Amino acid sequence: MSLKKVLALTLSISVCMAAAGCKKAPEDAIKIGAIFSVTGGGSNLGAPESKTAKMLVDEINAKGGVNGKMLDLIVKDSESSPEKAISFAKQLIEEEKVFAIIGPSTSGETMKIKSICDEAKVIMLSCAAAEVIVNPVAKYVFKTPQKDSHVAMRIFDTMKKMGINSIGIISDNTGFGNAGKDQLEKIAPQKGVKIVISEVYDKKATDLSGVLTKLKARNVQAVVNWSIVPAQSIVAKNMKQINLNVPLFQSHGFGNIKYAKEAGKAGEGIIFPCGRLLVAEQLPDTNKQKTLLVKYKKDYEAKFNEDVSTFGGHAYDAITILVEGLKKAGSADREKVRTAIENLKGFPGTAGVFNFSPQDHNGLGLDSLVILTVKDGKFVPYEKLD
Amino acid sequence: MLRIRNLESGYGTLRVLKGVSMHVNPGEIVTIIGANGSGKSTLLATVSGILRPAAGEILFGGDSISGLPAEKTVHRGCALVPEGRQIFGTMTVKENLILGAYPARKKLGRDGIKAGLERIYGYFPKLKEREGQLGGTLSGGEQQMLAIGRALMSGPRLLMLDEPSTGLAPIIVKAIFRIISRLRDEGNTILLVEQNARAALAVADRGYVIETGQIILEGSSGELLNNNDVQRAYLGKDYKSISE
Amino acid sequence: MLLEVKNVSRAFGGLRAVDDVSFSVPKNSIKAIIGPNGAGKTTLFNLISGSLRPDSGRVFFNGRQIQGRPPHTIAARGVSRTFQNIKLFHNMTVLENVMVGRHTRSRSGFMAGIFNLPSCWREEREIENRSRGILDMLGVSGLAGMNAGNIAFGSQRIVEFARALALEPELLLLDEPAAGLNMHETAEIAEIIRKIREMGVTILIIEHDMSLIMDISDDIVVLSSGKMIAEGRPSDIQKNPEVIRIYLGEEDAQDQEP
Amino acid sequence: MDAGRYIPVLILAAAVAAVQLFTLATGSEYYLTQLTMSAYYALVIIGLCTLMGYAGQISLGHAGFFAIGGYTVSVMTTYDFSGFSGSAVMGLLGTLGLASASGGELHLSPWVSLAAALVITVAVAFIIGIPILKLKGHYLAMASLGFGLIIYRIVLGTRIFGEADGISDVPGFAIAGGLRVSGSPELRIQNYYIAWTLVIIGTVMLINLVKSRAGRALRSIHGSEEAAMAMGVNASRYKLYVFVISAVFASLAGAFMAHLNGGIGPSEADVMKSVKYVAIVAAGGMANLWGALTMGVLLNYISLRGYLGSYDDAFFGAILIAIMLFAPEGLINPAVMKTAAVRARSLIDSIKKKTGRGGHAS
Amino acid sequence: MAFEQVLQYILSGVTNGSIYAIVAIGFNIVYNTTGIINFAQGEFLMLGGMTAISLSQFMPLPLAILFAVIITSLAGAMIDFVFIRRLRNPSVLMMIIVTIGLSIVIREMALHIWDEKVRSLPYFTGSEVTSISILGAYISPQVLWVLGVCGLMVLLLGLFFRYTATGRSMRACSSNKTAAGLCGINTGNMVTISFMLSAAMGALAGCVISPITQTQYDSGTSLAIKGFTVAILGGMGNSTGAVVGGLLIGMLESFSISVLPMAYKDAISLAILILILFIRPSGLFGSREESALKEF
Repeated sequence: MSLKKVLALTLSISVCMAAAGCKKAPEDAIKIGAIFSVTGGGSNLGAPESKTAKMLVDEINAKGGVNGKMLDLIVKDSESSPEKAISFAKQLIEEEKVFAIIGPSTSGETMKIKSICDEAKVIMLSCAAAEVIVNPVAKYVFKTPQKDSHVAMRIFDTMKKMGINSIGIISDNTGFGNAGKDQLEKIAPQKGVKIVISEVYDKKATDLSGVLTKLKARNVQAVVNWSIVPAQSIVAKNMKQINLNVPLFQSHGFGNIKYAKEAGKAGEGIIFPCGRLLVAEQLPDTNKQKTLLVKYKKDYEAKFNEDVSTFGGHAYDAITILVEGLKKAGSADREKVRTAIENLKGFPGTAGVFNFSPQDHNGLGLDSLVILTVKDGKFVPYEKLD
Repeated sequence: MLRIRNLESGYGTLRVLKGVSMHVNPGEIVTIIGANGSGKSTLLATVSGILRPAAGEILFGGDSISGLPAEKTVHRGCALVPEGRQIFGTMTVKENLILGAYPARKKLGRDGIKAGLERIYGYFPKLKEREGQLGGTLSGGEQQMLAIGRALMSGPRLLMLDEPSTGLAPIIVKAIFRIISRLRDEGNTILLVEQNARAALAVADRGYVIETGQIILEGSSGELLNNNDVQRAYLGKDYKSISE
Repeated sequence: MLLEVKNVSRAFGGLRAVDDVSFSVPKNSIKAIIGPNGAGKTTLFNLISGSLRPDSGRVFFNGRQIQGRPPHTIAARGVSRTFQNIKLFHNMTVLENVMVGRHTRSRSGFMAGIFNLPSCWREEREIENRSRGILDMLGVSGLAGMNAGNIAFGSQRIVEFARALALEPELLLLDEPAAGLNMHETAEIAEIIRKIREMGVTILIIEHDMSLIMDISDDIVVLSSGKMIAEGRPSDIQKNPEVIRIYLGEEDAQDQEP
Repeated sequence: MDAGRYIPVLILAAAVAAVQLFTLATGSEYYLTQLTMSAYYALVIIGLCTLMGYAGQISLGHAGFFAIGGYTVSVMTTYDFSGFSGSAVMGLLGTLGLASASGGELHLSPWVSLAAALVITVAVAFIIGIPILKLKGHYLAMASLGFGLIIYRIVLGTRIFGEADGISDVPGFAIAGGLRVSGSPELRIQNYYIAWTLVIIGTVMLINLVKSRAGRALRSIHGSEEAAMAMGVNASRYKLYVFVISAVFASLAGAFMAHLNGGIGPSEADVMKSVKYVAIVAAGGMANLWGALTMGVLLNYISLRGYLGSYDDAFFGAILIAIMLFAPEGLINPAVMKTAAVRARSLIDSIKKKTGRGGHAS
Repeated sequence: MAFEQVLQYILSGVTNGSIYAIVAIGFNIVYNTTGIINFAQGEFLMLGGMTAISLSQFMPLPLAILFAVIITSLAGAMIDFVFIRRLRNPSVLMMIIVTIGLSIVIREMALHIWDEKVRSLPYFTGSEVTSISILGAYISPQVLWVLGVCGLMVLLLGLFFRYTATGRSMRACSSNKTAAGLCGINTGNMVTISFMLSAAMGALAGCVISPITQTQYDSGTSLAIKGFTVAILGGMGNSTGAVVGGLLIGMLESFSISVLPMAYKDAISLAILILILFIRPSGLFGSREESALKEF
C-alpha cells in the first residue's frame, strides 16, 4: 500500500492545482461543503468524518440522490486552523454557493464561522462538541454530537452510584478538552461531587505520570480524563504504572476502540458515556437506532479496513439529517429545509435519537448516551442497554 | 616523482593556470615563486585534488592523479600543507597528528603511529609540550608546525607546502625553513610555494617562476638567485627597490 | 598625547594575552607594534578599539578615559581601524562600504529613515559625495559600484582603508595592512599610509613586514607573550639584543642593517 | 530625491487596483477574501524580511508577535469593562469617545485596543530583544523559537485567551468614515484596499529604511558585526530597533486580521506558523523585500484557498527544500531562475545517469 | 511533600529527561560532523517507531527493531545523498530551512503511508500494567529500558568519537572540512555515516520509547523541539551535556507540575532555557573556548 500512496502523494502535489480548478459535477447537483480537520491537531476527528461523509454521499448518489438531485460534496481540510476554516467557509458560501456546510470538526473553528454561516443564511451542521455552538441558538447552526453537559451528567450519575465524591480532572488542551472541563466544573456542584484538582495537559503529551502523581497526592477517588487525543491511552497506562488504583472515567472522546487497544491491559475497566454505535450489535432489536448503527459500522469497517469511531458518526448524522431535511422540504430551498430540520423529531442517528426544536439545535437528550466499559479489549455496556 | 603537463585549472569559469608543465624529482626541494594571484596556490590545490583540473595531466610516481579528490591523492602519498594552516581547531594537538596518519593507519598500525608521533615531536618539541591542548589555541607558528607535522604523519612521498611563512614572525619563519632543509637532508621530496622568494630559493634545489598562470622561468636555485629579472621582481631587498 | 595606554592587562582563561602594557602615541606620529604571533598585538588593538574590555589598566584618548567603552562610542570619538583579515561588508557595494564609514559623522535616525524625511536627503548626498571623494583620493573610484566581495584582495585592503578614513579618524589602527600583499601592493600601501599621515591622522600599526615598519614608523613597541619588551626608535629596536633574540633572529637583524 | 525607488511601489499599487477591477469585471470578487488575508500575512513577512535579510538576525518566533497583536485586540474589544466603569481611566476614555456602553456592557474602542496591542508588542519586543539578540546562529534560532513557544503555551493555557478555542465574535474596526475592517461580504472590496494600503505603506517604509543611513548600518551588521561596530555603528541598538519594527509589523497584521476574521485562534501562534514565515522570506530571497512580498502573498494565497487539500504542509516542505537546493538566492531573481533551470537539469541528468536510461527517480 | 511523591516526581522527570536526552544525542551526532542541526531528527524517531510497529506484525520484536533501525539509517543515508550533498556552501540558516523542510515532508509522507492513527510497540518486558516499586514510588519497567539504552548510547558514542579512527575522522570533518580532506578523509562519506548513525540512534530511541509515548506520524516534531532545547542547554555537540540537560529539563518540568498548572509546563522549561542562554550562551557544558573556535 505504501508505494502506491507515495506515488499518489507525488502525483497529487503536481496536479492538485489543476484538479482544484476543474471539479466535475452535474449542473443541478446540490452542493454541500464540508470543513474537516483531516490533518493537523484534530485529525483524530476529521479523518473519520471525512471518510464517512464521502462514503455516505457516494451511497446516496448511487441510489439516485435526494429528490432526484445528486449531492456534490466538497471537502476542505482546515488542519484545525480557525483562519483556514474562515477562508474556506467564505469560499464555500460565496464562491461555491453551497447549500449547507458540514463541520467543522473542532469547536474553535465552528465558533469562528458560526456567525458567517448565520449571516449568509447557510445551514451549518457542526461536528464539534462544545455547547456554545448551539447555546445561544443561531438560526442556521446545528450540531450533531451529544452535549458535553449531558456527558458530564452521565459521568457524575455513575459516580454517585459508585459512591465517589471527590475526583480529579485532567483534560487536553484542545477545544474538546476545554469545553468538557468547563462543563464538568459547572455541573459537579449540582451533583454533589467535589473536584479536588483540575489540570490541563498538552495535546501532544507523551507522559502524564507527573500530573497523575499530583492527583494521587490529593487522594482522589476517581480520575476523569476528558480528551480526544492519543494521550487517553497514556493516562490509563501511567495510572497503573504509578500505582494510582482508582476508577478512570473518560469522555465520549474515548469512543474509538483503538485507544482501548493502545492502552492494552491498562485500559480494562475504563468507564465512559458514549453513543450506541460502539455496541451496536449488542443492542436489543427493539432499539430504533440498531439497524442504521449496524449498517454504518459494517460499511465503514469494510470500506476503510479500520474500526469505526463515534466521530465519523457525527458526520454521518450531519449528512443524514440534512438529507432528511431536504426530503421533508421536498426542494432545495434553504428556508424550508432549515425549518424541516428544526422540526425533525424522533430521527434516529448514530449519536442518538434527534428531537430538534427552535430552542434546541442539538436535539439529543440524556438518553442518547449509554455508559460503556472496556472488558477483554472490547467495549461492553456497563449497564443494561435499552 | 611528480610530473605535470599542460595543466589548466581555475575557479568556476575563471582560468587561473594556463598550461603549466613542471616536474619534481625524488629527494629534491622544488620551489615555485611568483606574485600574489599568479597561480601558485591554485597549482598546489589542483595537484592535491582540492580543485579539478580543466585540462592537462598530473602524473605522480608514474600514475595519473588528475581529478582525484583530495582524500585519494593523500592515499597515494602526496600530502599538502595548505595555506592558512587549516588545522583542526577543536581537537587536541595529538588528535591532529593522529588524523594526519589516517591514510596510512592500516599500514602503520598502533605502534607505527606512536613512532610517527615521536618523530614529529622530535622535529617540533613545542608540540610535545602542547600535546593535550586544542589546536585552535596554539599560536600561529605552532599551528604551522602542527600542520607540517600532521602532513608528515602519513609518511608522504611528496610534501607540498603552501606559503608556510605567511603571517609569521621572522624568527618563526626561520625556524620553519630550518625544518624544511632538515626534511630535505633526511631525503624527503618537497614542493614549496613561497612568497618569500629569497628564503625559498635558499633551501631549494630548483625553482620555477610563475606569472599569470604560466611558468616563465625555471632553473636551479643558484641560477634563479642570480637572474636579473628574478632579482628585480621577487628578490628586491624590500618593496622599495621595485619602485625605483 | 593623543593615545595613552596605561598598565593595561587582559587574560583569557589562564593565558595573559596582554600583561601590564603602557605606552603612548603622540599626535600626528606613526607608531608600530611588532612581536611574534600570539604576542598579544591584536588583543591590544581590540582593547583600544573597545572590542574587548581590559581586566585592569586605563586607556586615554585625547585625555579622556575610553577603556571598557563599547566600540561604537570609541569610533565616534575618532578611533578607526582596519582588520588583519579584511572585514569588508560583502553584501554591499564598495561605495556603500565607505558610506558606512561616515556613520558617526551623520545623524539621521531610524524614524527619519523610515519616513525618508528631507533632512535625510541632504545628508545622504553629503555622505555619498564625501565617500566618493575618499575613493577618488585612494585611486579606487572605479570600483565604487562593484560588490565589495568581488574585488581583488589588494583592492579590498585599499577599500578598507577608505572605509576607515571616511570616519575622519584622529587615530587610525592598522592591523597588518601588508599581510598577503605582494611587493607592488605593499609599496602602494606604504604610499597611502604616508598620505594619511600628511592629512594629520595619527597611526598605530601592527605589521610583520620589517622593511615597511622600518621605513614608515617613528616609534616601535615590541610585544612578546603579552609583555612589552622594548620601545624606541626603529634603529634602536633593530639593535636591541632582546628583540633580536625573541623576534627578529640573528641573520635578519644583520640583513636589515642599512 | 531618488524617486526611482518608488516605481515598483507604483506598479504594485496599480496591480492591486487592476486585480480588484478584474474580479469586479468577471464577477469573481470572492478571490479578494483570500487576497486580503494574504496581504496581512505579507505584512508580517516583509517585516521579518527586513530583520533577517538585511540585518541578518533569524527569528523563529514571529508568530508570537502576530499573536500578541491579534490576542490583545481580541481580548480588549470583546471584554466587558463595565466592572471598571467607575474608574477614572474609563471615565476619561468615555469622554474621549473611546469607550461605549451597549446592552449593559461597556466596550473599549478598537483604537484603544490597537494602541494597547502596539504598546505591548513594543514592550515585549524590547524586553525579549535585548537579551536574545546577543545570541547568534543556532542559539538565536533556539531562543526565538522558545519565545514563540512560550507565547503559544500562554494563549493555549490561559482562560482569558480562550484556550484552545481562541476568541470569537471580535467586532469590526471602524477606522474612519465608512471604512471598517471586518469580514462581512459587503465590505470585502474596501477591506481589500485597507489591507493592501497597509502593505504598500509598510513596503514604502521598509524601502526607505533599507536605503537610509540606518538601513546601511543594518546591512553592515549583517556583513560583519565587528567591523560595523568599529565604524561606529551601535550594533545592539540597531538590531534591537529593527527587531522591534518587525515585531510591530507582525503585531499590526495580527490586530487587523483579528478584526477581519472576527477572532483569533492558537494556530496563529503555532511554531509552524513562525517557521512558515521564515521559509517564505527565504523563498523570496532573504535580502529581497519584493521577493518576500511576492512569495508571502502567493504561498499564503495558495494555502488559504485550500488548493492543496491535505497536502498543504507537504507542498510547503517540498518548496522549502527545492528552493534551497536549486535557488538558494530565492525565486524572485532573474539570474537565479536561470541557474535553477541549469541545476535542475543537471540533477535530472545525474539521476538518469545513475539509474540508467529512462530509470525511475524513486 | 511526602518523600514518595518527591521520588515519584523525580522518576517521572527521569523518564521524560532520558527521552529528551536520547533525541538530543541524535542532534549532536550530525552536529559534530557537519556543524548543522538536523531538524528532521525527530522524524527518525517516528520512522523508527512506525517501521518497527509495522514489522512487528510479521516478525519477533527484537528482529523488527533491528530491521527498523537498519531501514531508518538507510533513510538517513538517503537524506544525505539526495539533499544535503547537493547544497553548495550552505549557511546555518539554509541548513535550518532545508532540514525543517525535510521534517515536514517526512511527516506528511508518514501521514499518507500510516495514516493519522496512533500506534505503539508492546512493552519489552512486562506490560502496560506492570510497575516496579522503588522506595514507595512506582515506575514502568520500560523506563529502565529507556535509561539503559540512553546510558549505553552515551557511553558507546563517547568511546566511538574519541578512540576509533572513524569517530575521530567525523570530528575532524566538523572541525575543518578542507583539512579533513587533506588528511585523506572522505568527508562526504563521513557526513553520510553521521546521518546514518544519528538516524539509527533515533530509530532505536523511537522503538524504546514507543511503548511509553506511543507513536504517531507527527510525534517527531515535538520531540525534536524538546531534543533541540536539551542539546542547546547541554551545549551543542556534548553528549554528557545532553544527558545532564535532558534530566535537568525533565526534572524541571516534573517539579513545575507539582506546584504550577501543567498547561505552562513547556513555557516554564523554555523560559529557563532562555535565561540560561543569556547567562551562558554556549550552554551548560559547551566549551566557550570551543564555541569561539567554531566558524559561525
